[in-house]
Amino acid sequence: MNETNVMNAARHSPEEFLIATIARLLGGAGHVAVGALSPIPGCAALLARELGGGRPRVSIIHGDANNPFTDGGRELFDCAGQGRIDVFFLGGAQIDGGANINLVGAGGYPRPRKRFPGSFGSALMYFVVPKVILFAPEHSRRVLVKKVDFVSAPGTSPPEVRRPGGPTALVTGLCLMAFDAATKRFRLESVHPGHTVEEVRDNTGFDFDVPEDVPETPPPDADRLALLRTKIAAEIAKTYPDFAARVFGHVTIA
Amino acid sequence: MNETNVMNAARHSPEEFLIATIARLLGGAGHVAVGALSPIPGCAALLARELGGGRPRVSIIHGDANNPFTDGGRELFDCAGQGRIDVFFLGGAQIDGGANINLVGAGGYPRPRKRFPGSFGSALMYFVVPKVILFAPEHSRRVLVKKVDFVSAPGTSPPEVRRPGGPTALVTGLCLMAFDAATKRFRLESVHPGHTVEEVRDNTGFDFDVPEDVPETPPPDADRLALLRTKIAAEIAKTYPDFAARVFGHVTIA
Amino acid sequence: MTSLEDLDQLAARVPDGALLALAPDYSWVPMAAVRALIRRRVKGLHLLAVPISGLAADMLIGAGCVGTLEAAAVSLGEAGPAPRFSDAVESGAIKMRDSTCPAIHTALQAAEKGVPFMPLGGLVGSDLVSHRDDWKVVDDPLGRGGGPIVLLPAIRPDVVMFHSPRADVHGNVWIGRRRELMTMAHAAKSTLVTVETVEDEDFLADDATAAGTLASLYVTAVAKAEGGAKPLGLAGYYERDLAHIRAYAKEAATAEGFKRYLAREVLGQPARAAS
Amino acid sequence: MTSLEDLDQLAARVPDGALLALAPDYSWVPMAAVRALIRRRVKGLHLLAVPISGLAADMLIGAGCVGTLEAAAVSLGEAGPAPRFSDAVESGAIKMRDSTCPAIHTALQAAEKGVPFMPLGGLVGSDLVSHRDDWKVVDDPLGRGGGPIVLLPAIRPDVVMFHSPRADVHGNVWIGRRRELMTMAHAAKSTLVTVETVEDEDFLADDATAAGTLASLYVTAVAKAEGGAKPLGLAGYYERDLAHIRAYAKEAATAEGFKRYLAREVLGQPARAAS
Repeated sequence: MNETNVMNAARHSPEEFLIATIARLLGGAGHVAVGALSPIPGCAALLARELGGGRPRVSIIHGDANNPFTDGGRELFDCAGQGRIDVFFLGGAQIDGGANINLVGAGGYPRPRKRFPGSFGSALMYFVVPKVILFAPEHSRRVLVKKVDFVSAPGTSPPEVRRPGGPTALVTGLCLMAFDAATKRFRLESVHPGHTVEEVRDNTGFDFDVPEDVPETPPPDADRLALLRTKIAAEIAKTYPDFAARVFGHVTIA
Repeated sequence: MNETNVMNAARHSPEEFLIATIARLLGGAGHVAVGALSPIPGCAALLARELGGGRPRVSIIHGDANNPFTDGGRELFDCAGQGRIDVFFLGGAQIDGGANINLVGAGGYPRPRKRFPGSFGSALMYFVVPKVILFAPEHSRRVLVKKVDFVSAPGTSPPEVRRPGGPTALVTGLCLMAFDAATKRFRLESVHPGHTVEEVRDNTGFDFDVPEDVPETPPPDADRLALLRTKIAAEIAKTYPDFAARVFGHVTIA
Repeated sequence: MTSLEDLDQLAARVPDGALLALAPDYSWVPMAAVRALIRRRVKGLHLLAVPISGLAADMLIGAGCVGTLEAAAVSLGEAGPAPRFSDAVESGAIKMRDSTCPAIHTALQAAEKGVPFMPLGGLVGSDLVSHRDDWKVVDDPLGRGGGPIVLLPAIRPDVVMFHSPRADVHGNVWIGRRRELMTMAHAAKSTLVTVETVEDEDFLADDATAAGTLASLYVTAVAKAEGGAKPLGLAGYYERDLAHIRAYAKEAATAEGFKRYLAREVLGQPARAAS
Repeated sequence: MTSLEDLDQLAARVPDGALLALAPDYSWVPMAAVRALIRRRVKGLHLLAVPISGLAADMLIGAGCVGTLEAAAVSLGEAGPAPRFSDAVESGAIKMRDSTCPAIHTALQAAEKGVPFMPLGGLVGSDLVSHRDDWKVVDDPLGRGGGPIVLLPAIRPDVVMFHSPRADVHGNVWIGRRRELMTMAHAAKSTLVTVETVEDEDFLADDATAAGTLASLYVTAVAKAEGGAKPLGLAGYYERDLAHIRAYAKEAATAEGFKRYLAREVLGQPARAAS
């Protein structure tokens, strides 16, 4: 890590860094949809829209702001099934090296040792959205496992299964990885400032490809940070007032 | 036909007679739905509701009055599929002795000699509404045929077909018939004042059962006629102003 | 993003041979756009009535714009049969794919969900089924002894067109209780809307208007066309002109009469609404 | 016809063992009615979250009202995991039928259309499918080489319950853009609604309100319950009380803590809303 990046890194919060990292993955997309409880992906999508002069279109299903859906809870999924959503975000209480995700529980099923909330819409969205970005802030062997205990949604499918979509990237607190559906493996794309390839390896339960040269994930520049703390903070506050207050110090005026 | 009935018959229009006849078939129903372009069944349903103190519930899909549907064009059919509609009305450019109905064309298919508008929703409604009343004001061998040229919807179905509904009655300008799905035959129930069993037989292209005693269809009494010409006329005028003006002389005040 | 353009630009977005879906005569039919389509001499349309049509289909058929018609019925309602439709089917001038109302709604819902088919009750034993090589009767695929059921392939229109009283400046369109328009737009590749007015508002900002709004996400282009549903009505805004429709029925009873109507009301008047 | 009654009468309409459907915490959840259900000690519910739930499911589970839970997820959102839910699944106290959001919507749409099943994309290869003996993977039944697809049997709830800001005197209920409530009501055998106010109007008389209205045709009974969604919010009317929900999450982390909450906020207060 060079001097400049250390200085840049000091000027932003971890959330701001992740937002900028995810936003960089959204260039060129036409329509980014953001599910419930996703303030960081939500900010990333709004930042990308701001930088793109209104493109991508951003739809946030939580709340009424930036929410175009007027046909009930099914519309997000119908919309994805129609092929109108280019990018979506999924988490995973467990994610394995084949990009299988588990949102259901650790240990046995149906009586897991530790129960998670459940699969939400993953078992459809993962199949039909062309670019699904996995987001796992906690980069640990607890989350990034060798093999998930329950497949909420598989990372890849056999050729006879209609699957226009799937995972393309994984963003964690340590690094950015790309997923290749052909090899069914992740590849390390960049490591966040202040962290190392070794650290990523030590904290990852699955095997992944590492190119000879692994760049550092660039930190957000001053312009982006300024945008985030003003326009984006005000916009996301309509959906996530608590998050906006905590991360940007943005107080919503009712 | 006796004197009283002749006198009664003189006091009402053919439309009023048919309305009263159909209304009599609706007693005990919970929900009567009326399709597009059905002013006579519509009046009958409204009359039955008035006489029943608000029951049956009446839903008219044409226009906004008495129209509870707020989920688009499919709702009538979904509602019927849910089993929420007890009575519906269908016509038939051709109806045969097995209660098969043809709304598509006379002569060959796909190039008929004479094309009719089309099957509308009959191919579902005839299967799922428990009591479908066939309404054919023109009682002639042109309409009531030996065998329909095209089956828009069959009168009966084999036992393996899920069919909670079907035809129960046929009201024409000459008579009222009941349909028995077990024997797959119509039975003459009553003949309208001024007409005879012979006349019905002469003008019917299919064979049907005739009981020894065929009563006369009772004409509407004075109370019902008064209701029709006041409350029902005003109510149906919201949906069919032209019909209300022509039949009841009811002028809509906008 | 939604494009705001003029009526002829809008009509130019409907290519020859397109699968074009139109709602029934009572459901905000874009008659001005239909006339613009006829003026631009669109050809070989696969016209889908959702699920029935009247004046709009009859005029497009009469003007030679339609190759295939899929509908549950075509009729001018109180004004009687649709003369150009009947004539075209009887003469074999168009290919008719007869359907039934719920089948068309269901096939569009399949496209709306992005699934290849949906099942529908009834139908079994109707001649509609035997004349449709795309519909398939299968024995209860759940294997629970539910008996035969018909599977309907999804219908994905190339273009949906309708007329609405109001759009907002963001391209959101008011549809009120005309929810079939929403299903159609969701199912379609593109949706073209003519409107009476474009308002400087955001219909999605208020729960009361959001409930009756089709979001711009689904709207390809909007064009202003005052009186754009005439001579049909725009429920809550203006009544249909039944005298005009009755006169049409009479005049269009012959091919020659229809040509006269077309010359007078459509081709001769590029910018004016018939009324 | 729609019946106007009090909260306890409404709760009495939910029999033990009923298949009860509730919408997500953000979608007008009838918390006052949920508390009334707990007070009347309803047992053995098959609770269906449409498609996820939070506080409502967690409280019903904690109070021992639920036999089976079908849901795509249960969570208290920003307030963290749903503690009574997690505990009940881990201990085997309830039978869990894991689903995914679009599968629950689709199964309700099947019931809404009165068809025995609907297909849904995705799903193939998810362990959700292998643990559901009612879902069936079939090879493209159209026979067009579309590959495997999952068929989901219709779900027909015995009872749907929700809270709305307003009903009219005819029993029509405002749902605004909460259209999932309409699908649920269409699919269900009975629909029970609590409301803030009953207005002397006819929501269906005006196109603007009709668009966001569930007709009384589908409404079994209405009860007035001011603040009936609290401590959850009623979008556009009042905000959820996040402090209350966070405090609940903390207290309900243990069975004993949950009992205290129940005694204080539910059983001890027959007529008052928690807030």
